[in-house]
Amino acid sequence: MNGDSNPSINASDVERYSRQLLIPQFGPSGQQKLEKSRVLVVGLGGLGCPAALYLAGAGVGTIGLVDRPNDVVEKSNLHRQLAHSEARIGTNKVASAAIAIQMLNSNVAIEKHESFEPKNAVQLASSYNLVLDCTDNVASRYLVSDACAVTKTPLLSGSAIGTDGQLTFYCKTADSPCYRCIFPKPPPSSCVGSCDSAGVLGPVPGVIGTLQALEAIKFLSCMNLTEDLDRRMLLFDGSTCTFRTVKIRSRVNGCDMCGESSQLEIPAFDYEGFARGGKSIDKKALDV
Amino acid sequence: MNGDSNPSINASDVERYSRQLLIPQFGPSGQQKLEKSRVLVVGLGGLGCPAALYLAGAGVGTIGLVDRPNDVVEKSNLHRQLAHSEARIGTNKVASAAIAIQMLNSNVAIEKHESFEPKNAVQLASSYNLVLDCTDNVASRYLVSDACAVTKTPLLSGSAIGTDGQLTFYCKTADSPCYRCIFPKPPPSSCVGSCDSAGVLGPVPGVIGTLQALEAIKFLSCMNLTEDLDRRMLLFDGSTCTFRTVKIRSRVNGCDMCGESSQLEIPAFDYEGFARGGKSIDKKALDV
Amino acid sequence: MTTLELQFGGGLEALFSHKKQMEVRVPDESVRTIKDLIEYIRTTLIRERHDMFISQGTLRPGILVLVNDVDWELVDAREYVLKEGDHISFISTLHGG
Amino acid sequence: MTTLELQFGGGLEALFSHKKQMEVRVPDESVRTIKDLIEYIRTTLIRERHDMFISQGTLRPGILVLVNDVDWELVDAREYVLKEGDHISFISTLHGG
Ligand SMILES: [Zn+2]
Ligand SMILES: [Zn+2]
Repeated sequence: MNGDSNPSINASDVERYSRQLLIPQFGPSGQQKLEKSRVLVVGLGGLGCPAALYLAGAGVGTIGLVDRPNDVVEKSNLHRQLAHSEARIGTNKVASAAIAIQMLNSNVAIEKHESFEPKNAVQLASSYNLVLDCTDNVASRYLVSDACAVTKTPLLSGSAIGTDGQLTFYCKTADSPCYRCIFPKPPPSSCVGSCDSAGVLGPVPGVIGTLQALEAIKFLSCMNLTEDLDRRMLLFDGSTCTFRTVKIRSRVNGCDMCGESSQLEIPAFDYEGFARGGKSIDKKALDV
Repeated sequence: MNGDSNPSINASDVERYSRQLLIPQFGPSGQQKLEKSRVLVVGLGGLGCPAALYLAGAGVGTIGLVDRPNDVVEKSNLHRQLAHSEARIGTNKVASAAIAIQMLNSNVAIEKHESFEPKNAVQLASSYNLVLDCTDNVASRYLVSDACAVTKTPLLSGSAIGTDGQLTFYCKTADSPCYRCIFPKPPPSSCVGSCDSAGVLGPVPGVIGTLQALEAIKFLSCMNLTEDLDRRMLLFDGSTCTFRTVKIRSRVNGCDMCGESSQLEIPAFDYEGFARGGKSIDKKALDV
Repeated sequence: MTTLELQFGGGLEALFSHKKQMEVRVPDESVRTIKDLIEYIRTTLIRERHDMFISQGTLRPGILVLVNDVDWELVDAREYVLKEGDHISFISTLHGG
Repeated sequence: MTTLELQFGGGLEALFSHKKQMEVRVPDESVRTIKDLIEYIRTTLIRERHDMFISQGTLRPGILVLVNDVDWELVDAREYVLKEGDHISFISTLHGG
């Protein structure tokens, strides 16, 4: 493909990946970089299903999968969580997604993790080149971002509800914000909707999850395109099928997590309590 | 769900569709309309795979599937055609997609068609409420549009190549253009790229196919949202993750297909020759 | 008077009869900065569920404010001085997936 | 001189060193309409593969032309009179899937 036949991509892989090898900015070197990459997908729901499948299709070398320890496939997931199936209702979501990935591309090494918690988040994030936040709740979003901020692991964060979606990079470079830079305090719990409580049209997380995979592929293969979602956030309004990209702030020096005088210790932090709005970091209290 | 419990949606379905039933503009009446709908997906490739799966997940009553008669799953499809699998390499694409749909939602009635050709296109299009153009070549795109124009069947037309995608409605209302209104003549064949010849990143058709499903669900469930892609075209640039929506013309009176004095007869028209640029409609010749 | 285009997203539009955008004309002596605009929206445009917009006298956490599609933190935040024709967006962050 | 923003998409950018947008200043006496602009692009900006842009003396089939994001057929098509600051887009239609 593309003129320079590359000895390290075998013939079977050349056939499998031929349609992306034809893209000039991708090519064999992009493929090799993808194959050496390790991506962690946190959450195998409406975002994580398409994200993980497209990453697998493209030939990302190692895909880590993690969800809540006891999160199993439910019937109400199937309208948007395409990696699962009726036959796998009741199966652990990580196990179900792993089966779907294997069926699509058996080249991919899958690492299944039991949980993503304050006590193991840092270690998990540190062993991947990129993390995809495909979670569905406030506590997890702070935890994923904190782990990526402290380990300097780039984080592609997607979210969706109803007919709306959002997507941005966090922690991509030393100047990139983390989630806490943008949202230092959690919203009051009365203002937080989830897909379970507020509903969602299936293709809405589908679009965002698929874009997460696209941005991941471009990033990992070093396509060196002019712009990406670092310090830019894509806003999707599915009700009118319109998108806009807005400019967001750089890393904030006073950030509780990635700021210069951060004292936040992830294993000791009460994420659930923080997300419920009960607790917020009180700098003065820490200083006493 | 949503206050008014509806006797015609059974309990199992309420659970399955609960997350979309929660959307106020969708609700039980939207679900019932979806379940009575018939959608034809033409092409089970990079666009058709996610489109068909999300339509199935949402509970569209009947999904028609059609591709080229001898189009079978190939290894080079798998990076973007997620309804297929390694085990189904060599299987007919319609059969493979039907299996994936059944695994996700066995409520869906699937109609498998052998081919979509000039001789059966009109009859096929006329028996569906909506057609999705998920094809991958110029001849098919004219044929799908012509069949929809003559039968006044709304057509959601998606396309993708490289890192670019496009999406619009054709033939939605009496004022909507058909494909020929916008593109009366085919491009010279030297200017036509296909995913097979020019390459494509998998999530690019993924995004467009998923948006086709979203627009289809909104249309079929009569969500009555303010704007849609009738006489508007969405342009997606995956290299920068940017989207824009542009305004396109209404139906053209002089259109060779949907115009007042159209004499085009679909079964007799040489689509392949037309697409190769060999032949274009010569009104004078017809008049003689 | 200053004419502004207000935009609401991520669910906040529920506070404004599901209008995602509206043009408003605000008195320029009393509504000079975004801080003033937030107070104006609270008192003039919102009829119920004020807690979805304001908490402890200021914008509630979890809302991204944009001035002509740029994060307000890049342009003086609540002290930004409104200009004729500005697009001011209030976008609630989403947590679902 | 008239300053225009030209935009190319759907693969046409390959004709312009893969630039998807460029600002050009064109002489307003000789480049008055889009028809003139097409000729100007052909002679001044394109170095090779002119057939991807022009066929039989006119824009080749399969290119959508937009004036400030509106189909040129809605604004006089090739007779549209260019105005300072106009965004003129040439988008090749895609057929893949
Ligand atoms: Zn930070
Ligand atoms: Zn027509």
